Amino acid sequence: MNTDNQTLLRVENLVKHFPIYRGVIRRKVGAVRAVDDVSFEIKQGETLGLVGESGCGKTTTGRTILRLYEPTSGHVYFKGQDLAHLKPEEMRKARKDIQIIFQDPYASLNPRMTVREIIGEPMLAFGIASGKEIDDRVAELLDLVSLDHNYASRYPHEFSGGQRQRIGVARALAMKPSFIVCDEPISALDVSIQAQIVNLLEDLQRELNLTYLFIAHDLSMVRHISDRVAVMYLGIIVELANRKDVYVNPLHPYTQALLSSIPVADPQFYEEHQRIVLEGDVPSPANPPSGCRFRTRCPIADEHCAEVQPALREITPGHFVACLKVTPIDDQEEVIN
Amino acid sequence: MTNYIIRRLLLVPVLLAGVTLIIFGMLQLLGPVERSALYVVDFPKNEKQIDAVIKRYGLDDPFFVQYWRWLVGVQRPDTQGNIVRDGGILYGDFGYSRTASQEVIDIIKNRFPNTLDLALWTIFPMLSVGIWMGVKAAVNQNKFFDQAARIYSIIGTSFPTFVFGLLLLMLLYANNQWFLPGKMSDWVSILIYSGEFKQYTHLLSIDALLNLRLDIFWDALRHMIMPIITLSYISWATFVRVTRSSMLETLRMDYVITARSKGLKEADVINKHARPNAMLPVVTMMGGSIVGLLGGVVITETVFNYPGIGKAAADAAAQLDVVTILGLAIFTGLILIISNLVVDILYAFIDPRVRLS
Amino acid sequence: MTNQLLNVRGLETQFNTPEGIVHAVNGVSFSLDEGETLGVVGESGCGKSVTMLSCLKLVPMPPGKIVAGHAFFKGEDMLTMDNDEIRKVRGAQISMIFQDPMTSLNPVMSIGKQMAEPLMLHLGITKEQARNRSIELLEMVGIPQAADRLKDYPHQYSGGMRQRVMIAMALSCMPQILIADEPTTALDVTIQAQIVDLVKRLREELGMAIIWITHDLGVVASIANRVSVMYGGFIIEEAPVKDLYAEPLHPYTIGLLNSLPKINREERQRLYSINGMPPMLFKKPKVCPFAPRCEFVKDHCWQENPVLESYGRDGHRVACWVDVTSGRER
Amino acid sequence: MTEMTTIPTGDNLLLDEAKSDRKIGWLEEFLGPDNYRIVTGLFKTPASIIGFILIFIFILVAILAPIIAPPVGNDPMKIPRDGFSGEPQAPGSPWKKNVPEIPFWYEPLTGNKEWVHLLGTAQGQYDIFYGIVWGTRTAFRTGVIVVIATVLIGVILGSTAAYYGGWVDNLIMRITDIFMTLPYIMMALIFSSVLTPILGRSLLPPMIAMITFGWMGYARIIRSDILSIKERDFVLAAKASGVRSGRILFKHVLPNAIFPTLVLASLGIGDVVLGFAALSFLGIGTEIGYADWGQVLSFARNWITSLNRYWYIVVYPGLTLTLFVMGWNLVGDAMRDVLDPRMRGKS
Repeated sequence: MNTDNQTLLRVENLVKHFPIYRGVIRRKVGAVRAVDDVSFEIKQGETLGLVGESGCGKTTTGRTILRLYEPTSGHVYFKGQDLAHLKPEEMRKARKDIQIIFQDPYASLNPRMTVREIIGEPMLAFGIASGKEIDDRVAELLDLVSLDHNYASRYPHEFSGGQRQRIGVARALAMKPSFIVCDEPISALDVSIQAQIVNLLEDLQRELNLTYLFIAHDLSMVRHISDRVAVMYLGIIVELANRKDVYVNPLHPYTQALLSSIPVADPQFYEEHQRIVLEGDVPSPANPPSGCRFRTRCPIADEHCAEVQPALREITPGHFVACLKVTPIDDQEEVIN
Repeated sequence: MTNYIIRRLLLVPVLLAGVTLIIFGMLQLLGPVERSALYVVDFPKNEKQIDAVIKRYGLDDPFFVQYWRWLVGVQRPDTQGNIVRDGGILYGDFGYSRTASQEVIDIIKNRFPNTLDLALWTIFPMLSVGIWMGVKAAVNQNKFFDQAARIYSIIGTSFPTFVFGLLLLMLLYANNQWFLPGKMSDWVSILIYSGEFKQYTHLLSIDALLNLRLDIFWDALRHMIMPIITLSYISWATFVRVTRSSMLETLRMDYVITARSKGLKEADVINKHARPNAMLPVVTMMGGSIVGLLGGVVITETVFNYPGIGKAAADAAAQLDVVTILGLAIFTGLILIISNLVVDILYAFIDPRVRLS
Repeated sequence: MTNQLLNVRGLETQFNTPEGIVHAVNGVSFSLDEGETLGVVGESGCGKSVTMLSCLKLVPMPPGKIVAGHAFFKGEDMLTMDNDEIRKVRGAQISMIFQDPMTSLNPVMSIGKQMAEPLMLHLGITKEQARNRSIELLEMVGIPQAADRLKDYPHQYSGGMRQRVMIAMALSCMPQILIADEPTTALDVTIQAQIVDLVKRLREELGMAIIWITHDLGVVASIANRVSVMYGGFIIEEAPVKDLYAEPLHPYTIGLLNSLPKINREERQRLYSINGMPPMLFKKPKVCPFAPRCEFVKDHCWQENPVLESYGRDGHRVACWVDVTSGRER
Repeated sequence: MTEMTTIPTGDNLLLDEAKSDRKIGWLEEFLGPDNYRIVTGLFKTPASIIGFILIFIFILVAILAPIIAPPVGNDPMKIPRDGFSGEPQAPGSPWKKNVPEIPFWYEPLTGNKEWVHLLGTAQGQYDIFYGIVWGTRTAFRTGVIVVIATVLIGVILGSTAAYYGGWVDNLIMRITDIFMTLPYIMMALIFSSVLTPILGRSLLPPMIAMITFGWMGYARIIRSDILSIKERDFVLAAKASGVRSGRILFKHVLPNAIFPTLVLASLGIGDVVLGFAALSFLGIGTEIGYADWGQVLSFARNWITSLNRYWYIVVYPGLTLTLFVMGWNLVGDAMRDVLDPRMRGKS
């Protein structure tokens, strides 16, 4: 899908900490380190999949990029602007081009507004259309997401989950953005509806030349839709590579275990494969382990892993891994010698 | 939990300061002559005396200066040259009640035990019966008991206490003198004045039991039963409603189904699993209902002519004796701050999520 | 039929809602043999959970109501049992675990107490014995320092650990059937894998039969011997697990399987998707409930609701008027 | 496993057909689906319908007061007196002095030409019937004004606290806590007795006092509603769409948060009237002889030993007050059921 190799979005050292207030006078005693120094870039027209378990910071990453949460530090360069440091009004204007689709189609639509108002609101906000124009554009958008445009005067509660998610997509498309954060857009939907939405997103990407950050915990769906995939664990990216590299040749032990845990709809598979089952739970992001954050569950960790926090390094071209045990081929030789 | 309790304790001075500020703010609406009752017994009669009082007690000083003086009082040498203190609510001097011709603190000392006597007999039936009815109504949702409880709770919350009290008086006193208004019969008060009757707690009903005088206990009860019913029915009504809705919500919870799936008896499912959880919101409401109770005594004691602090407040208010009534209010506020603290700490003990945090 | 544990016939359950009666289960029949694991698959609202809750009379009544049917457990109809009789079955012979381990444990009761309840009730043992047994059970499901953790409350456990507690509690009286109602849906994939492995291991050790309710065709493939697919309050297909995945016969099952992205497939391909939405069952369907979404739909499908009949290989039953291989009516 | 997931959701052809038949009326259009459900839910139970009927009757009485009980003298709010004797008179006893104009409905209905004290007189020969009829106006006047004022204060403070958060929130909520520590009736009593010498005996002191100590509940509700709405995804979605924060507040947050408060508040009139009557009963408020239910009831305080004879001083005004409060409570109870969060989303 990479028609253009230009970088559209570059995230540099993004950090988002949520302070924890405890004690008698509610002073700050620490922070949930939801996103802890994350860097990646997304090229024009591609889809970057962001996967990880709940609490790994993937949703926070998406929302911090959009400044729905104020970043603690770091930069988000989008078309040359650093979104993280824009003034509020500049940021508001920048939202024209960068949009989000939410996970819960029930919570993300204002129950007191009609479909027309919901989808038309961004146009009103930017004052680019009025009255009849908005109606026409809403109808056009509804057609685009395969909803009957006669539905425009209805309220969200009259729709099913899948239909509501289509309304959410239409709202995101209203200002013709070039970049959309898809924040677990299918995980609240039934299996038979998920495919409809994924197909819709793919069709739209092709027709409108969109760029996606696709956040999900469903690894097989991410594999299906993404060009490149980033795997997050406890607020950091542990592996980032082409879809194929991640799924066929995963290098980080966490990625390997995660892939191995995916349920496969094929009983034959389970007779032929032995799964890697990780022990224990994900530690609290308020108090992550020292050194490598994965070491407490890692099958190959040693003492060294507790001391050094591994950086995300390029192992083979385009394949980044944050693990002390995985070293680039050149370095490996040095280690052996 | 230590943190929680410390936080809760730290709130006490804040509440105290707030309550005293509100009340002192009201006091400031009065003229200096009325306010002088905070410090002196005698009513200043002429201009000269008024000016002297204003000067001595700084009744025209800035607000916070006066507030501080109100809290700690005024030190002055008396005729013998000893240093004495006038006023100062922190020292328990709430001022002088000119309508009752005694110190406000003495009114409290005399009357509060009577109110407490009433309140104790009200709170325990209120909690047990109200909660029992609410749980039973929820378990039998939409059946007869539930409908009856709901109708009761609507009528209960709609019936004004003073109308209810007057009706009780009409039926149980004016008609046949089964129960009596007031505090005690004359022969009991004579007995108390004679000193034959030992007052251990100053709560008449309890003292009667401690003296093993069932006749006096019965007399106390005859006087208290109508106010108790009047104070109770409205709190029952609210407790039934809150317990019922909390219980209904709890009965829909997954862990109730888990409990059933373990094969527990329905009674155990309700008593061991649903009810303890349903009690959490009820406990949070308890603090509020104690506030309501102490408000309720103002009316109830007035209706039944029962000499507690509620009646004292109502009498003072009717005669516009503001210093007295504000002194009583400070005291009531103090009681409520303490009882709310107790309820909050109790809550921490019931809910492990708070206790173990 | 000697080793048949559970035999459900013609079960129908309805819910009274403000909008009208919802026909959640519309005549479901299935059976479960000793030691067997039956997977029940379907989307939300297809009636899979209600079916199992109905068998144990755990559907909240009202608003729920079991209208018809039988649920024979070792020959005895549980639906006609009185409360005391069915209580002896629940927890002791058939036990359940639920989707959300946070809400299915009592938040104000310690884990130890909750564990001890069924033990003392069904096995009639003392508090001390129950405590020791609870420790054994918690160790069996892999909870470290089990003895110390008995006095803890559910909020002090992680999600995966809570589900382990639920499993330990469900298996405490050595039931013959464990009904697992979406037990891994609320969990992360790595934890899900742990739980599935745990249940598999316990199945080997204890030999109980399992009914595993889920919407995830992948999880079922990893654990079930036999699978029932539900739609609109009916079982529409039932087959041994390999047959179902290799040779699905109902258009809905085929659609579901095709709409999943294939993890092992190299090239990117457009996903198959089923049109429309699952039905809202305000009326009991008179015709095939899947007909409005079906690609293979024929006139007959709009006239009559097909019954579940054997077709193809042994034990493969399907409720469809159309032979999907030929595209013609049966 | 939650109960909701077991009930089918989604729609199919069958449902679609059902839906398209359903026209969205102007009321639903105007109120929005959630509020429309609340309003229609109110008219579904027999209890709330009885409540509405009671309220409606009282409104009629208040409007038609001059026809039901024609006033004597210049000030209709002054209860006409039949002499000055202390002893109350039983219902049906004839008017002797200052007989008012006889209303047109009286003779056809009773066949009686002589105007009597329909519900008797209280101490001082104040006519109870007149007091009850005109007292309805007092009840509505105080109830409406106090409710509007308390809601206004509560909403302003509560939404300020929720909107700004931080120390502003902390300050406002601590003040609310302090006000809630004190018993409402006692503080209203105190404050009105402080105000009475300043403002004179009228409706004003108790009303100001009740407003001062009555806003806390609304402030808390609106604050928590706003806080929960603020967290909802659709507010984030609006922000992400570039909607200005003012519009987010007024179009997304407030409309979804404020409606329950407003409805509950309008039903608070019953409680206000109850409190007001209690203050009157305790001798605070209007001058003696003002048409006000609590005032009429307070006459009974002097006759408790002979209430068996003078029952009508208690029963008639007491019943009136109770029915008035019950009307609002019946509707309020239905309201609470409809507003119950468990019912939300079950549209």
